[in-house]
Amino acid sequence: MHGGEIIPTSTLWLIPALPLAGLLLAIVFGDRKRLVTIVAPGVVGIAFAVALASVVTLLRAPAGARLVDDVYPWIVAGPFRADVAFRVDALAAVMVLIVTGVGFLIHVYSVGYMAHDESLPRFFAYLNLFMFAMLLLVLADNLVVLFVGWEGVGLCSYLLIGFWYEKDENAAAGKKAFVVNRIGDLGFVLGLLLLAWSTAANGAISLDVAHVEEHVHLLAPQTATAVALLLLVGAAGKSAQLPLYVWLPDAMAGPTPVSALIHAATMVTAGIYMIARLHVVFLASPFALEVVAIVGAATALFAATIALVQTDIKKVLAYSTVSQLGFMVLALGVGAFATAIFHVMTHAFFKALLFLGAGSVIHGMSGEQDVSQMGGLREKMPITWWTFLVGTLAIAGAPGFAGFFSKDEILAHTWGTGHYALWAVGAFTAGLTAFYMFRLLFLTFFGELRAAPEIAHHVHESPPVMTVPLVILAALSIVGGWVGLPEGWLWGPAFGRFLAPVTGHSALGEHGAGVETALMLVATLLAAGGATLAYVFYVRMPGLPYLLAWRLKPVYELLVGKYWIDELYDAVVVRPYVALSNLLWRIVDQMMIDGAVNGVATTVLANGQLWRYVQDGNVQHYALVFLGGAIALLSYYLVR
Amino acid sequence: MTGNVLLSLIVWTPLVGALLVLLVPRDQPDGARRAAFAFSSLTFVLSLALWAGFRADTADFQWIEQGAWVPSFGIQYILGVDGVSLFLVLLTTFLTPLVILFSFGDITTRVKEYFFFLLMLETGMLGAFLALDLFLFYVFWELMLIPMYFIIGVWGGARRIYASLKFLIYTLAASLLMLVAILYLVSVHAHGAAVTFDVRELYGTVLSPTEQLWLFTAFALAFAVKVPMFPLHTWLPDAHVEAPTGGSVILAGVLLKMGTYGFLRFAMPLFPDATRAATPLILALAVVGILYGAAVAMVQPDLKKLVAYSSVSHLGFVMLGLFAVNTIGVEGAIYQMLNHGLSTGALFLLVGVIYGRRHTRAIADFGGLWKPLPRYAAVFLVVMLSSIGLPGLNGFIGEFLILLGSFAANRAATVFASGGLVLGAVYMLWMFQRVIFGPLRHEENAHLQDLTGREIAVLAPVVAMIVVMGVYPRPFLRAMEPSVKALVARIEAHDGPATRIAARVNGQR
Amino acid sequence: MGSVTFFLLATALVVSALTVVVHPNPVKSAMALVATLFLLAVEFVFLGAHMIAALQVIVYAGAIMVLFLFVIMLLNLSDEEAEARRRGRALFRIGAWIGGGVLAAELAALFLRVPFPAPAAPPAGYGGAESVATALFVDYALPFELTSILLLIAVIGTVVLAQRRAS
Amino acid sequence: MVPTSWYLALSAVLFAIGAVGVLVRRNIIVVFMAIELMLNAVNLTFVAFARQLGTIDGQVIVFFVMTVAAAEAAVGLAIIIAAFRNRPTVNADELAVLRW
Repeated sequence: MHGGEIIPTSTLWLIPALPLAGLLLAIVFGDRKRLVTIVAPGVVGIAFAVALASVVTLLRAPAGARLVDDVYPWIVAGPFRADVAFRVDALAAVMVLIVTGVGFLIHVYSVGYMAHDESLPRFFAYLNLFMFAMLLLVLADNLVVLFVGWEGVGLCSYLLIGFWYEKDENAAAGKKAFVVNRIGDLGFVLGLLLLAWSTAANGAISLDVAHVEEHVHLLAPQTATAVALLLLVGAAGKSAQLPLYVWLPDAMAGPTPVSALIHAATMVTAGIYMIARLHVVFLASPFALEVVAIVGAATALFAATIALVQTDIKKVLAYSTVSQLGFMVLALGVGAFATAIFHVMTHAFFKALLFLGAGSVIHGMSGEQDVSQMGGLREKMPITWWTFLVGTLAIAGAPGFAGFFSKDEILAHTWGTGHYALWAVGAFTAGLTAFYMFRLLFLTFFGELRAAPEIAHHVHESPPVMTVPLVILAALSIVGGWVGLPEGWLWGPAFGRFLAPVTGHSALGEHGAGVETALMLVATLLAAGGATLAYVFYVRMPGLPYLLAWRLKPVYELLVGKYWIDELYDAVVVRPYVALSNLLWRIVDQMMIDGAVNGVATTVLANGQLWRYVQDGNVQHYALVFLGGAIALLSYYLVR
Repeated sequence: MTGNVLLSLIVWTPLVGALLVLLVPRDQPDGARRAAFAFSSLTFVLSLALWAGFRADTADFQWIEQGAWVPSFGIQYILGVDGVSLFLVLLTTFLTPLVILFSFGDITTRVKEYFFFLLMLETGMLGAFLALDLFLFYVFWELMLIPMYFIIGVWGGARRIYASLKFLIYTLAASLLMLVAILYLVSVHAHGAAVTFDVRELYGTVLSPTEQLWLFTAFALAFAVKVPMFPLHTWLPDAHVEAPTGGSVILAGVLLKMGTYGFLRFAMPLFPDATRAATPLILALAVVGILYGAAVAMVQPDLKKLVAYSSVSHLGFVMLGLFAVNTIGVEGAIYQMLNHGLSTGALFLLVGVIYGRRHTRAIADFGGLWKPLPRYAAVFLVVMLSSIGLPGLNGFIGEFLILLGSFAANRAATVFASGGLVLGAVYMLWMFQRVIFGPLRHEENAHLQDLTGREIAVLAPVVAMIVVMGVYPRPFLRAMEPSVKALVARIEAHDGPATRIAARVNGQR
Repeated sequence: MGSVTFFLLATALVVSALTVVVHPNPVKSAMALVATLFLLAVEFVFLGAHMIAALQVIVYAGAIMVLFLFVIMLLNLSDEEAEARRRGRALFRIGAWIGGGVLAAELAALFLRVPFPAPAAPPAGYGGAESVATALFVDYALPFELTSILLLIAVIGTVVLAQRRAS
Repeated sequence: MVPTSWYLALSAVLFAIGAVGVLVRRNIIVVFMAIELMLNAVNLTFVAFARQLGTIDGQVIVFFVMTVAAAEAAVGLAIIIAAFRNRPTVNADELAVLRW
């Protein structure tokens, strides 16, 4: 797993540096829109090229090798040392290609989507900053550097969610995202601290990935569990798992390309990546892995149920993202790290596609996001329709599409490691996924357009700068899964083999190919069932959903209210905290402490008032006191 | 030993400037402004020379100047710099010209007196950081109080008299205890030896545990008020709110560091046993300060009060790092002192900017400032992120090292303290949201002027340092490391936790 | 000087000093003070301080007391103690007199306890103009010069204080 | 020969009388005169000690005391005159403007 050949290189720093340069240019030339729209996607494109070149180098090297670029010593204090260093191994290679590739497409798309926004340069500045942070995260050879990217992407998320800051909800959503992420980061930091001290050896404390991998055996079992669970908290914050998922749906307040890039394809997968990167720690604690798996499965199911009834097109996709991230975490929990990354990749393709498609719809609908106002867009927006269909099929797990292979692999591993209950949850969730995605598809593109006439009149297909990325992503959503076929099919799980030097081979168990095929069949049937049900509900018999909602009113309201988790947090955490703060300020600070201080002052003052009568201004009275003093002194000399 | 006078030049140049400023005719305030700026800038240049000539490979004091002052009492004039004080000196000389430049537009009454006090304050602060004679230190320590008292009391806001008196009496009362302790310490040390206030010799004083505890308490009280540690912090919000912008910046940026510096230079190494005995209490107070400051900061309606309480929280982190008593924690603490000086100083400057435009500091009076003030908002954003410790900016390095260091010393304290990371983000972001984001709530704010050239000239160096210190902390950490190691070794007994950890780290496993 | 002479002189001194303090009329007080100063000059002579005795008469009794009298006349002050006495200061006065008595007794007791040896006969010319002048202009030259500054300041101060302000 | 301590005792008595005068008199000019009396009492001790020690230094000090007394009298009386212009009284009680 560790070891392997190290290929020193000095070009990796260019990959994050390029978007950073783009950011600086966007700041300097902020008033020249055209230049920014060329530079910002341009630098990301170049970064993609550099990343591709690095990956090619890696592919030529023997398996298990890694490129390392040690840029400069960053924090050196006593026995602790953290360098700004980058690495490209198989894991980072996959991530860096996803980030730069999908990122580039979304940059291009944004040029069209944001064309009419006066703050376009600011948008691209943020977007480039995000690319910088995300690349730092995936390329980091040191966990402290990884943390820089980790918080950096959180910052960009904050800024981009609140991009249209003039609306209070947006600013509040941004803050919520940052704060919830910070709670996760807190776990992450504590995990890192514990990890750092527990793997200290040979007079050195280090959070270099290689150092951690090498000394992970120093972890006592309980320590490993503690570290792993703390890291899981971090991952739950970033990757929107229970119970820290609440920020992601709100994050949809940002511009749609942001939702696609940050809140679907890249940033939210950082938690998955981090666990995969540190899988050796998790492997040291079977208990923690079990927890990971349960959290993942629970999140997948939980979010999918909420997605069933949402009417905002982006909210549906947001909950679907949470659900899909749950699948990935489930994969991590059953030890299928490569599979999780595989799903990260396919998900990046089809979810970016879906979000961009949704953005295209919103763009065409003059900003309308409510699916109850849409319908029948098939004819008016044909490219969007076809690509959206591809995305829906991919996420629903239609055979041959990208999502089919990755989701299948997750379920197979879950079954294969003996987690039958979790498998059932996963398979059921897959059915739900198909249902709500097709529901979305039907509501948006089938039937009659339900919008107001003036909006309906303006509905149009998006410009090529937006549709070309859609088409490319659609293509990837079809073929992207073919790199990881089940064992025995053609070239088999090439993707897993590529990652194996980093993540290790995950045991599929002894069930063999037959079982996997059977599982695949079950999941596909469930998905088909979900899709069919959606067809019945929303195309054939549109009255049925209302009837059902009326019949199952409590359940329906629970789902529409998103289980009232936000309200719960508000009542249990936010309000008590504000009340406590006020109490501390007004009672403890102002009354008790300052009261004591002022009380001392008042006592002194009162005392002074008393003595003031002695100080009556009559010099002769003072002189008498003086005389008394002299007499006292003399008496002392006399008596002595 | 006394071949150079650089330190004396650095310490006394501002005072010379202060006296010259007084000579400027009253009807030429611009002359006073320029003279003050020139002298503080000269001091900064001199201190850069100090850094350039600083040797990072030794823990000894450098550039030592030593001479008799009051020989009959063994009081000497000793100045010296090491890795601990070097950057605090630089912080002082860096911030003062900026504050003076900012005050060009801020102070319009009694201009030359203001700059006189400001420059005198600089001399006091530099002297306190550089003095190696306890008596000399005490003189400089008190010398700082007077100008600050006048700056708050004369150029302050509505409740300035209350605030300045509170500030003066709080600090004075506590530091008198320290004076008594100094005299006692010197008298104990003088048994069988010549009387001396030279701290380098006093480090070796043999004291009984009880004596140590009493003396440590006296020193710690004086410094804890300055830090300020919970529950001795209530002078700070009042002083900050009433002080003029420049006063707030210096107060937060440098004066508070006096407390933490005093702990590190005097209280801890002079009384190591007592330090270890008091560590649990101090850590507890530090953690309470972190969480309490953050919580109370959140509900402040006044921007300056919010920043003031955030200082309580941040300085709690510094104390946490100091009392970790290991190289990592202490280096982090020193680094955090510098960070806090920069970021909180900048926050006060930023509050001063909008206060100058709108004459209100109430958060409720703002909102949606991004639109009329984009440059202001951008600078504010960076400074705020630095304050909440965003990685890549300076605040992170300090906080991370502090947590890393204190994690080894006291896990429970670290875990609780790290909650401050979240709470810190909460109050800062909420404030930012209410001030900068959202719709323009008040018509008056629609036509505010964005940062002027002079304001940019003040803020740009601070922002630049915030970034540089976040990206490349190496020169700073390298220069302070030997001194920190020496101090830690002095404080730490042979069987203390840091040594245990070191043994484990160097262990064979 | 014999003890009898001393006691006579001393009695006269005490009586005249008391007169200074108790006489309600300031002019009479001043005259009593002049008498006291003269008597002190006599004591100085007995103690061999001829030069100082002369100065005492010329500077003190002559110059300074004239100044006092001059001011009293200038302000045309009359007897006002009677009026002041009415305002219940009796307790204070009693306290002050008792205090003064105790002070005198204690000081005298302290001094009388010391067994001074009989002083040696003074050298020739002791206390004469020459010996005082030598001491003053040689050993104490600097303090002497400093007194001139003191006097200068006093002169300036007096002029500034006493001048009529143009109002 | 009269012992030196007798002179000292006499000066003590004179000094105490002067002190009482400072305390009890309200006429500020008389207070001044009482102060002069105290100064002279001290002068007597100086001269007596000078005789006892057989040195001249004590007498020189007396000279200086006289100078100071002269200066003090001049300035003090000037102050009285200045104060009298503002408030026509020499009653020490009524000049009590130094209280806060």
